[in-house]
Amino acid sequence: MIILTGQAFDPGALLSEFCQDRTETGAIATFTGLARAEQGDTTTLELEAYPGFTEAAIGKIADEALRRFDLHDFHVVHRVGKITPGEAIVFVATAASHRRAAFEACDFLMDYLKSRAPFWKKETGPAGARWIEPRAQDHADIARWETPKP
Amino acid sequence: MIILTGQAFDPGALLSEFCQDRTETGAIATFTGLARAEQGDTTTLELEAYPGFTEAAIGKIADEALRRFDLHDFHVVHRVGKITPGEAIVFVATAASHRRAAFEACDFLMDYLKSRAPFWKKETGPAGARWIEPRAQDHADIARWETPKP
Amino acid sequence: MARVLLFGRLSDVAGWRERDIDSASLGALRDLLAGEDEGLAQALAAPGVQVALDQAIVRGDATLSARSEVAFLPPMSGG
Amino acid sequence: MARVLLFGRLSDVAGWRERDIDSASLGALRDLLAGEDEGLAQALAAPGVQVALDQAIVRGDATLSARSEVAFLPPMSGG
Repeated sequence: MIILTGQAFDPGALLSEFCQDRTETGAIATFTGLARAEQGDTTTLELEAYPGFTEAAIGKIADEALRRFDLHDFHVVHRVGKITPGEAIVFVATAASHRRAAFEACDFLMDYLKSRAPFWKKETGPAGARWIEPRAQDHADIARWETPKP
Repeated sequence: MIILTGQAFDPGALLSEFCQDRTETGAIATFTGLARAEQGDTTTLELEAYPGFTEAAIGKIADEALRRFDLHDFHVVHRVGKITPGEAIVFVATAASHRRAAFEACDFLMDYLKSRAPFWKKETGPAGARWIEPRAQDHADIARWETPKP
Repeated sequence: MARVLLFGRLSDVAGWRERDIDSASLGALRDLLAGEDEGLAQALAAPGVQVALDQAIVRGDATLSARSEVAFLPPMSGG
Repeated sequence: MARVLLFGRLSDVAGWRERDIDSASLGALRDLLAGEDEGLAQALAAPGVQVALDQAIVRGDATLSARSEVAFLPPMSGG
């Protein structure tokens, strides 16, 4: 399930729900991204998505994760709009038989979400507002999953 | 914080609490291990710990994780006693500035908990009861974190 | 009357986010936008800006219908 | 009167989990247990079985006091 929401959400409530009624899932990994205050440098984070397009793009990557890591299930919730420090930006949960697959799939989905998913991000602080582009680290992270060309 | 408990617990409630009041933590990773039914082969899992000794042993590894991955915080909750399929056995949460550290620390703690932590595990099913020893995969997983000897 | 959407910094540059514009093709739409806003034309031509027609990325020109949705997408930053 | 604890399969073999036993050293304690239960003696001597004295792993012999806690630990399985 892939959800974009303009409302603050509780990652714990999502995990509780995700754990329900599983008898063959041995492993659930989650990642929660929180908005950081950067010692006061960031007062507001604003995320823009393209409704429909953004969910479809995430859905393609999630389908790849399902196949690649033999997942039982996944859940992605992403905030859009204005987000204040301490609030959750993104929650990803993955369910698999064993922990390696659950961890790797969660890591894989996050690398995609943080570097290539269709979001546009604006940070506002005492120094004004600026649009953020992916960090070099994000590109390096996602490159780990790509098959080297022969 | 390291807790051993004989009672069923909700991983989501633990995550909700762990996310509270963080303004400089950008990344929270969690792992939840659930008891699997193994298609009816396992009816009960029983975990024995050595109170005091077990928490101290986990605490040493958690201290190593704090230093090694520059963690802000961690939380480990482990069930002991009889556990039925679908119930949570273990919950690990890690908090860091960035996601790579949070993921790696969570993965590292789980590899330790699943292979070397002072627990003794008995599975009971239609075929009777047996004590479980670590799987070869668990040894391989934990070997990933060890510095190769020159 | 294609619906035109601007995302990220593009809508800051243009001062609008969403407009209905009468245009027969993507090329004609770009010319029309360039004619009224030189700053926006430069921003649309910047490296990494993609165009989605009815939510699918397109390269080059394309015919627009009355119900087309055209979105100009700056480099995606991730969440 | 050291307190002796058996974990995992050791307590299944012995039929008890916790006993107070009067013994001056770990060696003397092992001899005493062997004298009363050959099966337990073999299980305690199996590869990977460790001994903790007052919650710290010890190798070889050690003196026991009246308040010592001795735990026999089979290979740890993880959780």
